[in-house]
Amino acid sequence: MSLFLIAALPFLGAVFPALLIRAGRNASSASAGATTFLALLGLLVNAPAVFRGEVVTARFDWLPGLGLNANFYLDGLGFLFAGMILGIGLLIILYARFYLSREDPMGQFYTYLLLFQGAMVGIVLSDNILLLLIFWELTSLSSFLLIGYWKHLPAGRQGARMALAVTGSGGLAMIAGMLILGNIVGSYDLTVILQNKELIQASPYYMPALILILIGAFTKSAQFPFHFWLPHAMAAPTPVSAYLHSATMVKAGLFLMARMWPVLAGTDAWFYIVATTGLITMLLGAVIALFKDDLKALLAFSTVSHLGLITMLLGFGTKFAAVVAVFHIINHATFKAALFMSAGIVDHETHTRDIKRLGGLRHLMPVTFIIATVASLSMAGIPPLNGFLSKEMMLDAAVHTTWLNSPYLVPGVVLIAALFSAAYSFRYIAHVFLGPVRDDYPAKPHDPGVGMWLAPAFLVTLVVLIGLFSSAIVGPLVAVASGAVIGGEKLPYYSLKIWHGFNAALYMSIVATIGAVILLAMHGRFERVWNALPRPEAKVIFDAVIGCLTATSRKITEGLHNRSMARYSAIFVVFVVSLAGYGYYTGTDSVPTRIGIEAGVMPIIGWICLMGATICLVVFHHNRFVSLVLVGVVGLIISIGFNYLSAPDLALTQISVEVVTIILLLLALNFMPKETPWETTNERRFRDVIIAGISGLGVGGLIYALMMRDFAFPTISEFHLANSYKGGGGTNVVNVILVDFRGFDTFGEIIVLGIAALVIYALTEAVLGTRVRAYLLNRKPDMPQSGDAHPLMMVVVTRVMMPIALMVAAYIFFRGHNLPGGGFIAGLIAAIAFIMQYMASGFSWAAERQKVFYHGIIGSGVLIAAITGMGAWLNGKPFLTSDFGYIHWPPLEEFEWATAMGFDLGVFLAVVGAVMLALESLSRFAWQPGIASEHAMDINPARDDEDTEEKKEV
Amino acid sequence: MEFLLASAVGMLTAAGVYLLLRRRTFPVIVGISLLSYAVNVFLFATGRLALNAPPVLNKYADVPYTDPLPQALVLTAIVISFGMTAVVVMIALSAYLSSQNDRIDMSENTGDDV
Amino acid sequence: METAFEALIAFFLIVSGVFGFVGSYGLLKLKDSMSRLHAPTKATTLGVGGVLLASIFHSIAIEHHLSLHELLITLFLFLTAPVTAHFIAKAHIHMSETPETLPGAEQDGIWATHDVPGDDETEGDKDSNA
Amino acid sequence: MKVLRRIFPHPHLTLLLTLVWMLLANSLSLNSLVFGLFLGVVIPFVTQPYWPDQPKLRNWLMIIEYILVVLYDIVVANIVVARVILFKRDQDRQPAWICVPLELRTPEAITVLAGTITMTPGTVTADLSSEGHNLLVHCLDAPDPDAVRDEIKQRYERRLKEIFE
Amino acid sequence: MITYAIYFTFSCFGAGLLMNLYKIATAKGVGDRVLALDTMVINAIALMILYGLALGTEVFFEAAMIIAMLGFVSTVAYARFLLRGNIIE
Amino acid sequence: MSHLIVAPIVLPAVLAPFIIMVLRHHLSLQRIFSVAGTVMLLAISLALLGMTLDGQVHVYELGDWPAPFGIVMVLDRLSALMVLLTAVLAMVVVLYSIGSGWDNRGRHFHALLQFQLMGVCGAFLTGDAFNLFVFFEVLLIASYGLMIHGGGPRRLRAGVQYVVYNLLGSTLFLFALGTLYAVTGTLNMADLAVRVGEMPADDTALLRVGAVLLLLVFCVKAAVLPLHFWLPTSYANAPLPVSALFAIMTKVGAYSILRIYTLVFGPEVEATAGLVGDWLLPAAMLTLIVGSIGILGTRIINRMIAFGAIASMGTLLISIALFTPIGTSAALYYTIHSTIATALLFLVADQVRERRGIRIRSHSPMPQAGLLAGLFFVGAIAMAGMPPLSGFVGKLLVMDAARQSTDFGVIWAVILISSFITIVGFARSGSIIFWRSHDPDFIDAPEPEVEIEGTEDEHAKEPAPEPYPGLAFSSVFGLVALLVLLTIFAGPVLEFTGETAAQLFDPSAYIDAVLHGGQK
Repeated sequence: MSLFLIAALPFLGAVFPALLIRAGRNASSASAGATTFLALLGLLVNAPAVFRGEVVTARFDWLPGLGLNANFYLDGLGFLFAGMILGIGLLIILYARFYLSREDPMGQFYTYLLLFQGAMVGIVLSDNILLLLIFWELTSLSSFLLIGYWKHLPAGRQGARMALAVTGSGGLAMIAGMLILGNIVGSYDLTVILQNKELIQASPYYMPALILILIGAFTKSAQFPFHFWLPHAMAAPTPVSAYLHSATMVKAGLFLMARMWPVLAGTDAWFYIVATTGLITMLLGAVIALFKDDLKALLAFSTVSHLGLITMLLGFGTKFAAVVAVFHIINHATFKAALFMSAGIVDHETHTRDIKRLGGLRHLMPVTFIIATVASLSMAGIPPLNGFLSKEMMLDAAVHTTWLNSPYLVPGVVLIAALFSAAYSFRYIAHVFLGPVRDDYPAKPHDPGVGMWLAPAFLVTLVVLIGLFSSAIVGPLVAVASGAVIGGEKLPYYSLKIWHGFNAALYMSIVATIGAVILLAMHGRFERVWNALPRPEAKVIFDAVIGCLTATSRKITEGLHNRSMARYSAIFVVFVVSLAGYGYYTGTDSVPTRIGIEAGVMPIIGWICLMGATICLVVFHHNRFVSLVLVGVVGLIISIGFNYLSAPDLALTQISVEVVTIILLLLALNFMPKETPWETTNERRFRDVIIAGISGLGVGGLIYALMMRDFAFPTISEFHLANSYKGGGGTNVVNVILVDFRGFDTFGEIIVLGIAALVIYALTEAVLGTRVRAYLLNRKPDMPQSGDAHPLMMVVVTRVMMPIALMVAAYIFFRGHNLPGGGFIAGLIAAIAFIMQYMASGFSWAAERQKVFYHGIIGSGVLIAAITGMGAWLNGKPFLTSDFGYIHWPPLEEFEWATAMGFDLGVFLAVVGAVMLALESLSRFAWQPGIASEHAMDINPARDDEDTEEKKEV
Repeated sequence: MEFLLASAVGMLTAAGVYLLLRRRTFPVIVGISLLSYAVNVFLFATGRLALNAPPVLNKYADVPYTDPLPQALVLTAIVISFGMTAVVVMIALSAYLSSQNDRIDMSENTGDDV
Repeated sequence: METAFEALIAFFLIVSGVFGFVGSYGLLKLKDSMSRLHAPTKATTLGVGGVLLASIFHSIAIEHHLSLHELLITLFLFLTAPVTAHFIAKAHIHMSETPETLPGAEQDGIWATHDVPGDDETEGDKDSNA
Repeated sequence: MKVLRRIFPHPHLTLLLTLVWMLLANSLSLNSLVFGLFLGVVIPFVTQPYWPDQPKLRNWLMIIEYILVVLYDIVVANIVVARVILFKRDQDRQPAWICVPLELRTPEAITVLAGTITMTPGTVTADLSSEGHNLLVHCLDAPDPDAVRDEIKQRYERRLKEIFE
Repeated sequence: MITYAIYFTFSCFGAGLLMNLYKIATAKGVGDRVLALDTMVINAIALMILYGLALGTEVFFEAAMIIAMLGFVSTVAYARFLLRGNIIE
Repeated sequence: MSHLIVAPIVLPAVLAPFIIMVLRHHLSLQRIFSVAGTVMLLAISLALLGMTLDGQVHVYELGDWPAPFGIVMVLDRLSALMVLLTAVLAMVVVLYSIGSGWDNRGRHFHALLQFQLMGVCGAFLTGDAFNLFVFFEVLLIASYGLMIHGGGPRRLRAGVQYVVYNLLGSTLFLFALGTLYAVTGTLNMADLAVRVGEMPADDTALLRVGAVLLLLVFCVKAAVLPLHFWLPTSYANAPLPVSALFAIMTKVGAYSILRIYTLVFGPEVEATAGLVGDWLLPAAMLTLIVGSIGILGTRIINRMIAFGAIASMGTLLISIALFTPIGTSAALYYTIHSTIATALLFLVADQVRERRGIRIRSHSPMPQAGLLAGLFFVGAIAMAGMPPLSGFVGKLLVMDAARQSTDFGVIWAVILISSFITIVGFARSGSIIFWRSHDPDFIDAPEPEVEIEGTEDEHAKEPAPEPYPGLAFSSVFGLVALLVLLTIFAGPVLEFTGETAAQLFDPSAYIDAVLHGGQK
């Protein structure tokens, strides 16, 4: 079966349990089991090739640009691990079916489990380190889900997060390491990397790569000082623990070290880092395990210890040690999985995992007792079980290792660790199963159904069989796997026999076993000492670190983003000004090339007015109304200035926009406080003045510098001047640019205006739909109001003004193409003509007479502009291509037509509609019942004459 | 003339920035309008200044014209900034009416720092 | 002829200048705000008007074509200036005057600006007069 | 007639607008006349709802006379007021409020009167009485307020009454 | 002759503008400020026509006309605000 | 010259007014037209993408005026890609808004959305600097409307900040354009490129100022530190589908940086040497760090995702700031990914908000918690750059591209450490939101009710109109599917982005097409 399929099967199969859970728990678990079984089958199909020493590969170019390809290969090591993962996975699936209770969402469980399984298989089959990284991180993620499976347990959640944080961050470090590695070799393919030992070890980046990769491996394999996550992951359901911590997740780190062994091992750095870490971990795990009362915690620390052991072996860097490591990996998987399952059974039956509350179970649960005992003894290294075999070999390897010229250190520590290891193994048997039967178990224990003990029983059988017939059963496997580890070189001499004769290892074993028995006998005393010892609690430290990280993050985040607009703006301004200054000073500046225009008296007067008004505006800004009056002054002077400086179109636009803006601001100000309180400190004001001053200087200096220099190149507007009449049919170049050369800008601009009106309308609707409406209805004006809301004079004058203003608008509109003016200004004038009606005669009176909806006007304006533009398509010309010509209707004189007029009409309509919709919406805030009048004028003497006449008639 | 215009632009900018740094929405809006005046004049001035040379083609005489393009750009910019001002005024008003608070900073209640 | 026109134009210009100046000066000099309101009307009428006339004559005499569109500005100013003045006066009355400081409005009793609806006293007046 | 009335709601206005157009166009061409007329018809038609019950103007000669009178008064009053502002000490000035009772009833007529009062320097129409039967006028310098009132009624109101009513 | 007259008128209206500005800056009431702004608008109109006259161009006419037509709208709006608070009701 | 090039702009520009005019009161018709319009946009953008596959640069001269005098639309691989991305995102958001009933909580949602699309597509297609400004404004003003859609005090106040900040940005844009025009006398990007290249060496100061100002404008849009302050508050307070749509807005900034600073002020232009790379890279790294810290340091889901968006912009900009073809290629891949991932998270967050409010705290279990948890998980791992989704691929690409940089160690460290913080942050919030609710001890722990971000939609507490929850979910699943596809087809996608990057770094074809070959 293709390696792709093997790697993909668990992922594909992960869908089924979740779906099939509706068909029942059996169907769900069966689908998971079937998937795993298929994958295992696929693996076994490849077994002959592997045992022949071949390497099965499958390649698929996924991301050749990056060198990330879906390349898989299967060699001995991969086969060993994949077999373990799938095989034990199958057992776990069986076990979990019976372990999980009715309340647990089993579909989810199997889905997660298969995801995890797939990720693990992926790791061990990857032939591309980037692909491996993907699977690596996937195991972190899926284990996060598995550990947190019991969402209601705080321990589960925290354990999951801790596992994710630790292993995930290790994975991140490994990314860097792998990238460096790939960079050294020039390929991310493992097969290539594995052949470049010299290149890698000679590279200056060897150390960083090594450390980063090892961080990944150590975190995953729970090596000191990253070991603390593992016991906390025990909050997961026992099948998860059994799977993750015997055969899979934690072995991933070991796998990686084994995988990279040919290129990374063999240096001093490797030895001292890896072996030492392993040694420490082994000892530490073993000691702590002895004093854990939680069954699973005991097993967890034992796992840590054994992982340390294997790490140490790999760290030795000798071929023999590597073989032992491989062998122990197999053995540990078998007995540890069985042990976890047995612990699960105990927990499941007695409802407790606390060793202090257990004891004497051998009578009540004989099957479990046998399973647990055999597995434990194997763990303790008692012959003839498989644990003994590998332990002996390990001791042998340790004896031949010198650490910093000291030949005794390693064996000594290993001996102590072995002693403790044996002790906790015995404790597992003695304190749980032996001893008197108690009557205070939380539940009534008995052996579970066969479904539950079948899996551990199978494993225990293996434990025994491997112990007895090691060479026959696992010999070839160890051989091919070790061969892969040591990189295809010749295997060292080793023998998988029980009896190696009396040698140092055996003596050490004996010492350890005897010592363990003594230790166990004095357990109570030691325990008291242990409990009295102050020791750093990893979880507390971790929580504190994460808590500190979170708190700091919060402080930074909230401190930085304190939602103070003033500060945001200040940062903005300062940053922009300083970077612009940087840009300026790092460039070279030429001398001014232009001579300025001499300023007459009038410009100076205008300047004084502008400056004065601006300063007043700042000084008086607390009185909002006055600041608006001053805005009016500023706008007026700017408009005159535009006119003075040869920009009549701008002057017209500026002044009409000004009027509308003022009306808008006044409308809004009506509902807002009329004063801005003095609330900033003097320092802050000073700071603001400085910032403002610098930015003003910067902008002023910039424009001065620009104006005093000529364009470096001829400007494109020369073309516009030359072609405005010829090509655009108009003499007002600004207008021709607006409606023709750059009509697309104008198209966007009217859309902006239209959207603005829509937004205002939508917002009005939204706000008036809330309690604001009630507030507004009951709102008392905050200033005294005069009588006579709609004075007669005003009404009459606006009535006369309106047609005239529309006439002017029409005039401005039609002349726009040739003289200053155009649709936009015309639109504003027309809008103001209507606004005058609203202001003079009242909202309701004017609105009543408004027959066309403003939405429609805006929409039609935009559409007319667009359709005019699209009309060009009929001619086969691009959007907005204009055309013009001359019509002669006798007796009239010739006059011009231009499609740009149509466009300008669109502009006109959009502007009228937008301005009116905006102002009308704003005015609606002021609506109150009773203010509407059927008359335009509040006072109209003509009216009461009519009334009296009517009365007379009556 | 150039100096007058440049200093006026600078003054408008400075005033605009100062008001922008106030803490209530209204002065900030006024500040933004001042800034948009400043930028409009700035943009206009990038075509260089010219007196009595409006870019309206004269059929009869060969007269100088000022650069029309910045004027067209400023027109667009004026319109756009008008639309923007209208929207911001409206949002500020609605915000004030909805929360009875016209502070532009939201730091008095960071929400989750309780 | 040309000179006569020029003299005429100059005359109008100077007249408008004087009145324009007086208008703004009055704004400063006059002490009570109601009186100040009178000043701009000068600038509006003879101030602007003079310039407009000058402009019209200028176009006739110097540029030799009839240009009357300046009249439009006059039209607009004559339409709008009273309204502006009216409103500013009303604002003044509203803020600085009370019914007592103004002469009585004969049979109507009260001036419109002070005729705030909802104010009982004025309502009463209104009813008695209706 | 009714149709005609509907199409030309305000014939005076049409005329005025055409004139405005001619002024705007600043040329006496056929084109501008035709176009002005066209707009002069269309715009009143569009704005009709905003100007209900338009007054009827009766006496064209009177209008011209009125305009001339007002223009003359403006010139004279300007000079008077300029002297007041420039040369009269502020404390010597005698500002006064006067109440002008109105015989006019049409809003348009009242507006024209009020406008005239304002545009002739020295007097400003400040307010209307609550029922619209009196005008409140402020005088810049009026040693004799009653004379001012009488002059207003004589010179302007009388003529306006003839024009409008 | 005309040139001098124009200069004279320029300076008159220019001085007028400055006085208006002074008034705006120093006035006590808001009403006076509005009034000063209105006067400023009128002076500006005069200045623009004058300028057009001085240069013999008609380009300034439209701006003056539009200011004459629309200037009052903003003044009325200011005054209405003082009177009623609400300018469209 | 194919009219198709301008279609992504004209289509929404016509559709939106039509909706306003005719369908103002018919929500269901609005929906139909909006969806139909988006489908058409999608089809158009696919066609456009097809047009670019041969590597040609297509130019559309609006108004038939030759560049640089008129405005041109330019279609190259980059713009086609971005338009397609926009269309896809729009499709999802439209469907989601309909499904979740969000479009019914205020007026004119669909019209504003179409306008927004118009602005975004226009910004991607235009070849004229000032036109770019106009489209920026179009998309911004539409975004203002969308951001405050539905109203509510806190949202409105956040809206004020958002608008004000962006108005500042727009003002800056005009300053920048003015400066550039004053120096070079042109606005067309290709023409600018030519002229900048020929700029005399002794007169660069003002040009440099213009270049910096322009860059800062784009940095505002791209939320680069310290110009990112508009983002967290506004994204956190906007309606969440709108926030999802906004995922493309930051990309507009990134796009513009990429476009202008490869075409006009490219890495080899001497006049502006050292202006961009010198500080953009550190700023991008800071952005990444602050973004990821924000993920961990906030207590509100919306805000957390907003910071996620900032962080992803940081990663993206790191890659852009390298200004190498490979970096750009990675950046483009990451752009696609980050847009989808951000949108996905926002939409999931909306579902969560609908059920339990927006605060990261324990709460009684909500309906469909498992499904949502799964979706959140997917989104979170995508955002955090965990495998197997495209985030990881993107991150690897960026890191791989950074190898050539001298500071690769720092870049890697920043990326990895912030990934770590992100993972911790998401794990924390996810476990609190989805898991702790199952803990009997923590259910509905009483907390003082304060006004917080996002909870503002008091109307949301009323029975929200939710006519088609299935539609909402399927659009979310659509995003997930997109992520998966992006991962699976990473090879072809990367090939395309690689070609795109190559095209960008060889601007001569672009300049040629715009200035000389447009008419053909």
